[in-house]
Amino acid sequence: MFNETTKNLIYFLIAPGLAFTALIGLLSTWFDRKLSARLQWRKGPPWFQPFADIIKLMGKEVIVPEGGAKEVFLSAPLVALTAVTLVSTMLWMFNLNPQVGFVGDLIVVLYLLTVPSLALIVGGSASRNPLSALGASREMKLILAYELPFLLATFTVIMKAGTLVMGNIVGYQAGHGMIMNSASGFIALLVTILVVQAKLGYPPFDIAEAEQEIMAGPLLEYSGAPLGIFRLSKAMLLFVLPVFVITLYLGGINLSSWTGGLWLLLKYLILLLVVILIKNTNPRLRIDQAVRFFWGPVMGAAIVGIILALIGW
Amino acid sequence: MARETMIPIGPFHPLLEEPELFKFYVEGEKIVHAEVRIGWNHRGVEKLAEGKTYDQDVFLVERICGICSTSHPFAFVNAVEDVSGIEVPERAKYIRTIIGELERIHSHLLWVGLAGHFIGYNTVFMWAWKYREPVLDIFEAISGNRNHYSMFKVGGVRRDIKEENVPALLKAIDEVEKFCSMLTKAVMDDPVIQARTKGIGLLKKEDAINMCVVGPTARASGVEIDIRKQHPYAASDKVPWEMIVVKDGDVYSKAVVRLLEIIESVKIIRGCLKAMPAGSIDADVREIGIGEGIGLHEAPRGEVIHFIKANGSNFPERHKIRAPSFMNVASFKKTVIGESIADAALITAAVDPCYCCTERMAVVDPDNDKVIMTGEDLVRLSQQKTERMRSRA
Amino acid sequence: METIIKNLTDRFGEKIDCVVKNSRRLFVSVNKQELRPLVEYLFNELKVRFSTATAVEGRTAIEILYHFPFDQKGFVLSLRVAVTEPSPEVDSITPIIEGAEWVEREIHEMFGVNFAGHPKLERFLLPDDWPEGVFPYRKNTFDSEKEVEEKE
Amino acid sequence: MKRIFKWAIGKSPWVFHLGASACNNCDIEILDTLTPKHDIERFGLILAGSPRHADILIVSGIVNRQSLPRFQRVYEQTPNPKLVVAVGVCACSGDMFRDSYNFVKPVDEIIPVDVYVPGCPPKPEAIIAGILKAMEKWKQL
Repeated sequence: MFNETTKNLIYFLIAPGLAFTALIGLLSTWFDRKLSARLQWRKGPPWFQPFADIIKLMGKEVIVPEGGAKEVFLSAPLVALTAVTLVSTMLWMFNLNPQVGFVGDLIVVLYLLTVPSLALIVGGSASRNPLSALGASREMKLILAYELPFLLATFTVIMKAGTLVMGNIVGYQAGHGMIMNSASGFIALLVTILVVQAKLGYPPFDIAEAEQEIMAGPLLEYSGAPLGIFRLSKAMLLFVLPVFVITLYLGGINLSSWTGGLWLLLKYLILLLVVILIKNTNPRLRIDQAVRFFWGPVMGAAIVGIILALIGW
Repeated sequence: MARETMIPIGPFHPLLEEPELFKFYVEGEKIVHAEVRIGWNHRGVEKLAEGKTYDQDVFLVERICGICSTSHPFAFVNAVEDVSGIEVPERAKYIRTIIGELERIHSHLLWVGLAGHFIGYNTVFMWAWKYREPVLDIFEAISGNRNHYSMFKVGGVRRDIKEENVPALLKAIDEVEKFCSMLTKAVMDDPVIQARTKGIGLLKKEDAINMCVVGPTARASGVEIDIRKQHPYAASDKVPWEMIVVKDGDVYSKAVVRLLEIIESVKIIRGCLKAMPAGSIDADVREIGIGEGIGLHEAPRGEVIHFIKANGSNFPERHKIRAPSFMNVASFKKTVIGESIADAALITAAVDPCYCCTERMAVVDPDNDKVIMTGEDLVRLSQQKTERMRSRA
Repeated sequence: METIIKNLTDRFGEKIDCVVKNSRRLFVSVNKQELRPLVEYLFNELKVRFSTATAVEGRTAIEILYHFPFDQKGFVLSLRVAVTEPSPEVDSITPIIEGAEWVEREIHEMFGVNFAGHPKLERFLLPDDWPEGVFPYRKNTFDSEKEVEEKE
Repeated sequence: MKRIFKWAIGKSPWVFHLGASACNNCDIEILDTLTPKHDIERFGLILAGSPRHADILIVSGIVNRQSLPRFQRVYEQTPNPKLVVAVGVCACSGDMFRDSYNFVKPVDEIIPVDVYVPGCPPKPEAIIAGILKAMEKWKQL
C-alpha cells in the first residue's frame, strides 16, 4: 500500500526535501563561516556549529512582543521553511526524472523563491518594532530592486531553451551544451549570481539585517524556535539557490554515473566559493546605492543578454 | 510633512561599545532632526578626584577612558607640573612622548577597524585589530599591562625603558609600520569604501572653528591645530615630524588623517627611541605649591585639557577635566542632519567619540518623556511614543 | 604674548588686569559686564579657539575661568570672572561661540550658575530622577551618595 | 532530548555585550576576543545582534543611576536559559568609582551574576576562560 501520497510525502520530508536540504544547507553554512574566518586569519568554528546553533535555538524560550500580531509572528518562519523545502524537492524531482515536470513549473519555482523574503517582511512588520519595520521596508526595496533583472535573466534561458518546463531545459542543455558557454547565457549567469547574493542577504546586500545599524533588522524580536526556523530556512536557501543556478545554467544534475555526481559537487562548490568570496571582499552598500546598482548596470546586462539571445548567440 | 518616526540607536547597542543614545527623527531613510542623550556614563570623576591625593589621582584619571588611557594622566601631570613649575628630567620626557605616540597608533588602528565594522566590512575590522596586537605587545613589554599602563607620575615616569630592549622595540615598530602602510593603501583606495564614506558627514571649516572642534576631526576640515606642534610639551618638538591636515572634512578625510598620523607617530617613536639620553627618570617631587595650572595634551581624538587648583595641601582643591570628544561629538548637529540612517551611525562614529571621556554629554529631550527604556523595550517604548508623537506641521 | 597684552590693555584699559604666570600662561580677570565684548573681541578679531570653561568654588564667590589657547603663539589665555554667591548669574557666551553651549550647561548643572541668554539650559548628564537644586560639585552639599537619599 | 539540548547550548552560546558605564577598556578587550589572535568563534561564540538572540550577557562597567532601570529591562528580555558574566573589576565590585554620587550598587545586586572576571582590563584569555567556565553551569541544567 505504498501509494502515491506517502511516496510524495517521503520525497517532501526526507529525500530531496527537508532533511537532505537542511543537512547540506547547514554544512554549506559551516563551509561559508569557516572560509570567511580563514580569510580573516581566524580559526573558524567546528563543523557541527550550525547544527548546534539550530538545536540550541529550538530549545530556547520564545518571547513574543505583546501587542505584536502573535499568529502572524509565529507562522512567518514556517511559511519560509515550507517554501524553501518545496522548491528544493521540485528542483531535484525535475532533474532526476524530467517527465514529472508540468508546463510552467519554472514560474512556480520563481515565485516560491521569493516567499522566504516575503515571510521575513511579514515577520518583521508583525513584531511592532520600528527597527524591524525599517528592516522590513529595506527588504521590500531590495526585492523590488533585484526581482526584475532576475526575471530578465531567467527569460534569456527560456528563450534559448524554448520551453517553460525545467525538465526540458535540462534536456536542451544535455543536447546543446551548457547554457553558460553561450554569450547571452554567461551574462544571464552573472546577473543571477548577483541576485542570488542579494536573495541570501549576504554582504554587500545584507542591508535588511544590517546588524550594525538596525540590530538584526526584521529578526530583532525573534528568539528561540521561530528564529531557529528562519536561520534554518536561510541555510537551506544557501543550498537551493546554487542548485537552481546549476539546473538553469550549468547543465542540470544527472546522477546516472558517479562522474555526474562528482561533476555536480564540483559545480556546487565553485558557486559556493564565488558567493563567499563576494561576501568577504566588499562592505555593505546603502539601500539606495543597492537599488541604483540593480536598476542600472545589472538591468542593462540582463537586457543585453536578452538581445544576444534573440540574435541567437 | 510625512510623519516622522524616531529611530533610537543605543543605549545598549552592539554597534557602539559604550552606552549612548542617538535619537534620529527620520522621514523614510533621511534624518530630519537628531538628538543625543548620553549621561549613562557619568561617574562623577571630578568629585572623586577631589577626594584623592595627587598620586592616587593619576590612577583614577587613567581609568576615565580605556582607549586613551595615557592621555588623561599626561595632561594631568602637565597641569600639576605647571602649577609649581616642576622640571621633568630629559629621559622621562622622551619616555612620555613614546608612550603617548604608541597609544595614538593603537587608538587609530582601533578606530579604523571599528569604521570598517560600521560599514559592514568585517575583514577590515579583523585586519586592523590583528595589526593592533603587536602594539599592545610592545605596551606589555614596556609597562606590563595591555591598556592601563600607569607609566606616569607627577615629576617623571614610573618605569624606565631599559637599554637592552630598545633594539627589540625598534624591530617591533618597523613591523607595525609595514603593516600600517599596507593597511593604509588597502583602505584608502578601495573603491567601495570610498563610495560609502566620501562626501557624507561633511563638516565645513567655519563650522569646525565655530564648534571649537579639536584633533583629527578638526584637522580633517582644514583647521591646523595640534597641541604637540603649537604648545610643545615633553619631547614632542625634539623630533622632526609634520602635522597632517586635509581640506574637505568628510568621513573619508577623517580616515585619511588618522591613517597618515599613524605613520607620523611611528617616525616620532623611532626618533625618540634613538635620541633618548640616559639619566634619571623621576624628579621626586616632595610637595605641590599653591596656584592654578593648566595641562594640555594632544590625545588621539584631540586636545585634552586638565585644570588644577592647588591649595598647598596634598589634595587638589579643584580638578577640571575636558575630553576632546566633548567638543567633537557636539558637531553631530552639523554633520548628521540630512544624511540617511545607514550613514548616521558611521558619521557619529567618524569623530571617534569616546563617551567614557565625555560623560559630560548633552541631553536634549524636547518631548520630555521622562524615562527611556533600554535596547529592546526602548525600541518598543519609542514605538508607542511615535504613535503619540504629534505630527510636526 | 606681549603684543596680545598690549592691544588688550589699550582696547579695554582699566577694566581688565593681566597677570602673567609664566611664558605660556596669561590670566586676565574681568568683571561680569565686560565678559561678552571681551570674548567677542578675542573670538572674532584674534581668531582664538575656545577650549573650555572651569568653575572654581572660592570662599566668597564662584570663579569661572574661560580658557582660550592661542595656537599660533603657543600660550593659553584664561579669562577669570567672579560670580557672587547668593544667585550666581553671568551672561552666556554661546551666542558668540556655539561650541560653548555644552560647557556652560555642564557648569550650570554642577554648580548652579545661571547663564543668561543660553539657548537651552536644561538638565545635562545627571539622571532624570536627580533632585532639583542639588549641585554635586559644590563643596557644601555633601561628599557621598548618602546625603542625596536624605535630600530626596 | 535534554542531553542533546545541553550539548547544543554548550557548543553555541551567543553573547550580547551590555556596556554599563565603563571606561570601555573592558569593552575593547571583549571585542579583542573576536579578533584573529584570540578567536572565540572557534568555541561557537558570536556577538548577537540583540538581547533577544543572546544566551550569555557580558556586563562591563558600573551601573549609574541613569542606566539602572534600562539595565534590568535588558536582563528580563534575554530568553532563558541565560548566564551573566561580569567582566572587569568595575562590573564585579564597582572598583574606584564606588563612592561616586552617581554610583548605585554593584552589578550583582541588580542582576544575578554567574561568573566574575576580575582585572582592569582583564586579558582576553581571562575573558574567554570566564565564559567557558560559566558554560559549565549549563551542564547541570
